[in-house]
Amino acid sequence: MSFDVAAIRRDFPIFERTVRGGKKLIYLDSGATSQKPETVIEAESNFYRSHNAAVHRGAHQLAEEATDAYEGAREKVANFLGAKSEEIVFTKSATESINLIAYSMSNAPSGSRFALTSQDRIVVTEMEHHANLIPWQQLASRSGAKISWFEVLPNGRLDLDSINAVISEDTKVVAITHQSNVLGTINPLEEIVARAHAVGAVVVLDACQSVPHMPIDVKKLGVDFLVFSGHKAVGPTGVGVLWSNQLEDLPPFLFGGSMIENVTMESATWAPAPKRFEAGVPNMAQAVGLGAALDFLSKIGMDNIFHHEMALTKYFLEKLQEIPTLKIVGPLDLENRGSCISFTVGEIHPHDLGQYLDSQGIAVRTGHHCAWPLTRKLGVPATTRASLYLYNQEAECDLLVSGIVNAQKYFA
Amino acid sequence: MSFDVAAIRRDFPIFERTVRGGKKLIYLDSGATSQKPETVIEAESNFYRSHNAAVHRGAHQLAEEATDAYEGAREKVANFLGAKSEEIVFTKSATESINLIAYSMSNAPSGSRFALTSQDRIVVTEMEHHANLIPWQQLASRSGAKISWFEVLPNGRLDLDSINAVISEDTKVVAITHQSNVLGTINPLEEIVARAHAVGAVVVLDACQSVPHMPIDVKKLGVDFLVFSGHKAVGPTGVGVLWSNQLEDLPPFLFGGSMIENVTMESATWAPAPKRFEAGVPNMAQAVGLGAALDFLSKIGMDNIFHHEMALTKYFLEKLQEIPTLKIVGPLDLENRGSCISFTVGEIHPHDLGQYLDSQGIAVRTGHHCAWPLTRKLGVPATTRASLYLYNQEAECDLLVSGIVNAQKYFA
Amino acid sequence: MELDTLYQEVILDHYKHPLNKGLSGTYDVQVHHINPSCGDEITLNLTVRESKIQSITWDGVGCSISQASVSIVSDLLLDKSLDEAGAITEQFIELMHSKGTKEGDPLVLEDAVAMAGVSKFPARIKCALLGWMAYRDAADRIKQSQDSVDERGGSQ
Amino acid sequence: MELDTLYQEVILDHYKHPLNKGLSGTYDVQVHHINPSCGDEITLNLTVRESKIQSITWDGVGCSISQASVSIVSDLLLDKSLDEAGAITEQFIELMHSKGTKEGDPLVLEDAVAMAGVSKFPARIKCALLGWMAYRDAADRIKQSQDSVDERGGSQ
Ligand SMILES: Cc1ncc(COP(=O)(O)O)c(C=O)c1O
Ligand SMILES: Cc1ncc(COP(=O)(O)O)c(C=O)c1O
Repeated sequence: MSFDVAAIRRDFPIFERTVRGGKKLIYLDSGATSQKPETVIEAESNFYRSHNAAVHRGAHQLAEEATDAYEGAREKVANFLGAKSEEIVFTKSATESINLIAYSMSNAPSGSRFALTSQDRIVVTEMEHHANLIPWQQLASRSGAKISWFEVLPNGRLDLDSINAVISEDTKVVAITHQSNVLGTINPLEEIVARAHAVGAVVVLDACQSVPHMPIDVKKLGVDFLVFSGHKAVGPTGVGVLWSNQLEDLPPFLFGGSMIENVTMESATWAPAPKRFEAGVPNMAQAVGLGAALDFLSKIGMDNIFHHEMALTKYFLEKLQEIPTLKIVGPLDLENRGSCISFTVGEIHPHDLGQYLDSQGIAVRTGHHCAWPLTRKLGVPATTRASLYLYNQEAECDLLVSGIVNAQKYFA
Repeated sequence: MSFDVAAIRRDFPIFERTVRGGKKLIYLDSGATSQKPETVIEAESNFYRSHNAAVHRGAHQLAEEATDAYEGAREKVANFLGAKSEEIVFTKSATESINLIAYSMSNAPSGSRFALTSQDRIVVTEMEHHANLIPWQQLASRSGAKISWFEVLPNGRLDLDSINAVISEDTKVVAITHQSNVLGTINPLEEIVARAHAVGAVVVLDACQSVPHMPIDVKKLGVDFLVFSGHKAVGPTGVGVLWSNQLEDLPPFLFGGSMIENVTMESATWAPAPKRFEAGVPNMAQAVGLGAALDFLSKIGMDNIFHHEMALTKYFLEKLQEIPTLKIVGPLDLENRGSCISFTVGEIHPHDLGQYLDSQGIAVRTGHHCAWPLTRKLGVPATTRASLYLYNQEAECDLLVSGIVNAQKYFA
Repeated sequence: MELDTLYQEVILDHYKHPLNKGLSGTYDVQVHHINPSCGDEITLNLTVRESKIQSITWDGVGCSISQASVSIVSDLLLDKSLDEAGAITEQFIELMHSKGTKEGDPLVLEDAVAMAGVSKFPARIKCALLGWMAYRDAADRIKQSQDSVDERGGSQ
Repeated sequence: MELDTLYQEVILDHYKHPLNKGLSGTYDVQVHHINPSCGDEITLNLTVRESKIQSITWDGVGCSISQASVSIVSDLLLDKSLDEAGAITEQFIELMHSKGTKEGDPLVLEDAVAMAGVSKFPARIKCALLGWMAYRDAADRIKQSQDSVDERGGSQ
């Protein structure tokens, strides 16, 4: 197979360092944030070193170059998603992207298809990250709309039996994650999108854990909005994406420079999308870095990355389950399942387990993973999560397993 | 004098490049965005190369280092402003900072001192950047509050004679720029803050054009909120600051991970400030870069930078006014005046002038500078702006002057 | 000098001696367009007789590129049918987005080919398009009102 | 091994054999505290007699550090006056923020000095403080209710 993990790892400078007194870094926390290849770091640096100027605002050469670099990055994101450039908005993060949608809906004039009232309903799921839950709770409380949700079954899948009851006729928004950052569950969009559209609701897809890990074509997904964060896709921090093919109908969110058509002391009118949603001097270097990140991923191939992760996930699931008292929290089958692997180990608290693993150079995440309602539903105080990416390899699983076994001895 | 411009310029890699076929870069557009010293570029790169992990979220060593770096940057910002760490919120830009305040006020429960009603008034000035105007127009339209403003006199100063009428008893917010990004005017805060506080209003200071250019101590200013952008202060793009010593009373703006205290499917409660205002994985590398930027500026000394710019401004104002038909738009005296220098030149349209200067390697900005109501008030369609910073020097003024003279010939 | 590819003689001529500047007292449609990135504004009057453009007059403030561009529009499209004028407009827009790779057909675009160099200066494309966008908007409005006349006619 | 500076014997002992775990049926004040970054929760009952702490009982789930810490609190503060307990609490908080530069006074903090190593693991300081913060909150509430009794007394 052409997937050369060793070569890929050499592109990531962080793997040259060691942790905790000379230990090799075993990074199993890409679900929180991914590491960055040198080309991404250089793309950002190079923007500052050679092309830095405010985009869209100057007639001078640097401003032209900066604008080309920034708009070029928008085109890369669009191509990566199978979308058009004007459907791409740069935000600071997926969190901002979702808040943007929810606030812009609040800004929609009554009568607009995006304006919610107390007659309307917003549907989420029990496995949402706080970022795709609280903005909707707040929109509900601003608008008077009701909030409902799909429950999560013990096997880590959504309970879709009740789909026609949950997505009721009064539903205006269905906000759902593509892949759970705790369970690894990949949700069946086709059925949900069909039902949502049948009742005239828009679907907002939290693709934070899918865009970095699998080929995505927004046209095929059929959703109305999609968001992801650059930093989880080997890109810089401080940049996120909002995609929609319905931006023209949505009022703006942040107000300021470059998003206007006309301004007087008392009122203002707006530029067309996507500019309407990008007030102020944007996160130019970070957008450019994200463009380089998507180039990096595309060169390796999203299909290849997906298959690599699937093979790894299979290996991790099998090996981890050989540990007595270790319980996987999430689907055990590989069908519609990504590489976020959460588990509990007997009576050891995840914080203690994570700390022990850290002392061995193994970076995992512990806690509720910003999906507290899900953790509660699962009936555990917290879980330990190993989340994988293109640079992980089987040997790291073996170290994780022996780390867990040794932790059991340590805390016995 | 110890201020060594040549040495400072060597710290900025962009000055090694040329523009428009080998011409030396004369960068007079720092009011739009500043150039970046190598230490800032390296600080961001170094974060990615060696310490990258999600802050506040992991028990592993990288997460600890990332948290230290990020919180260390917060401390640097606090020290730079004479503030406390917990008074500093990282945003993506000044634009976001101002929108944060305006939206958070909308989120305040009725009865809160931050909740506006149709009985209340918001005061701005005619010289505001769109970023410190439109968010308040929108808050006014959401809350029913009225909007009033200080007028700008022909000499480029605020008309403060009417201060007691403009800041009336019903005023809740006074949003004002510290230094105009068009006129260079530095506004007299003492009088405005005193009147605002006398009627119980909070003062929001747009310090985008002051924090990078002069020593600032928030305690001495006496304002309630202050915002600025990193990218105008030799820092990275994608990071801004909100300072306030009253964050505890303000509800959150963006909702998501890491800003919560408790979350259920139906509602959530909030962490204390500043975390309450930083939802999601933050712009870590950019915050760290901003910390390095403020270190860089502090090492040179904000007093020294201010004096350097003042001397330069004096030189520019004098030399420019030797050009017949050139009219400075803004104060001609140096008292309370910064280094944003806007002007018109006879009948030449600023766009054409800017284009000609660009062909000579000189980067200025032309247009309304995101202060369209001000441009209209001044009775000009647009202006040309030279905005200076620590790396500019007198020789660049001479080139600007001869560029303008040659442009006059070109378009004659 | 690269600047001269932007500021062709023809452009500076139109700028210094603009054609059809000054608004006619009568018109079929009047539109007001604005360039939000720099504040340039123009008002344009369009009069059509028997599906042919009878007059385009305009007024406004702006840079040499935008002023020359409106001047050219107001002259070039005269006596053309709305369909012909629409096709010319599309050719011009295409030229502007060519990033310097096209020269433009002088038989169709006449003086407007002098604008070809603008396509290499992305920040100025909007200036060059200001007059054309105003014309297109005005023509669309005339077509809409005709359509609604036709429809009303048809439904009787 | 650095890990052992965090997980001292004393801590693991308290974790495995927690003191005063299980909520008393009666109490003066009950508080519920939560660590939002990891989801750990404890409930703590405080009973005070004649300005001395008569009992601290608790229940909850959490990591070894947080569990050991509550166990230590519930034992160490027993029979202390609220003022003494407050002073000990402040010393402990100071120790936690010392980044490994302090050892803690064993005469005052007793078993709690075993927590000194936690101060080198910033992500765990909140775990070590969970029990102390719950105690401080409970004590504050008792003091407030006393103050309001005193005030009412004084105003008569
Ligand atoms: C006075 C002033 N306020 C606000 C802003 C907005 O800053 P940013 O675009 O970085 O958010 C700017 C700069 O564009 C400015 O000069
Ligand atoms: C599923 C999911 N949604 C949303 C987010 C929020 O992303 P960010 O913190 O980058 O805004 C995350 C990551 O934390 C996530 O995993």
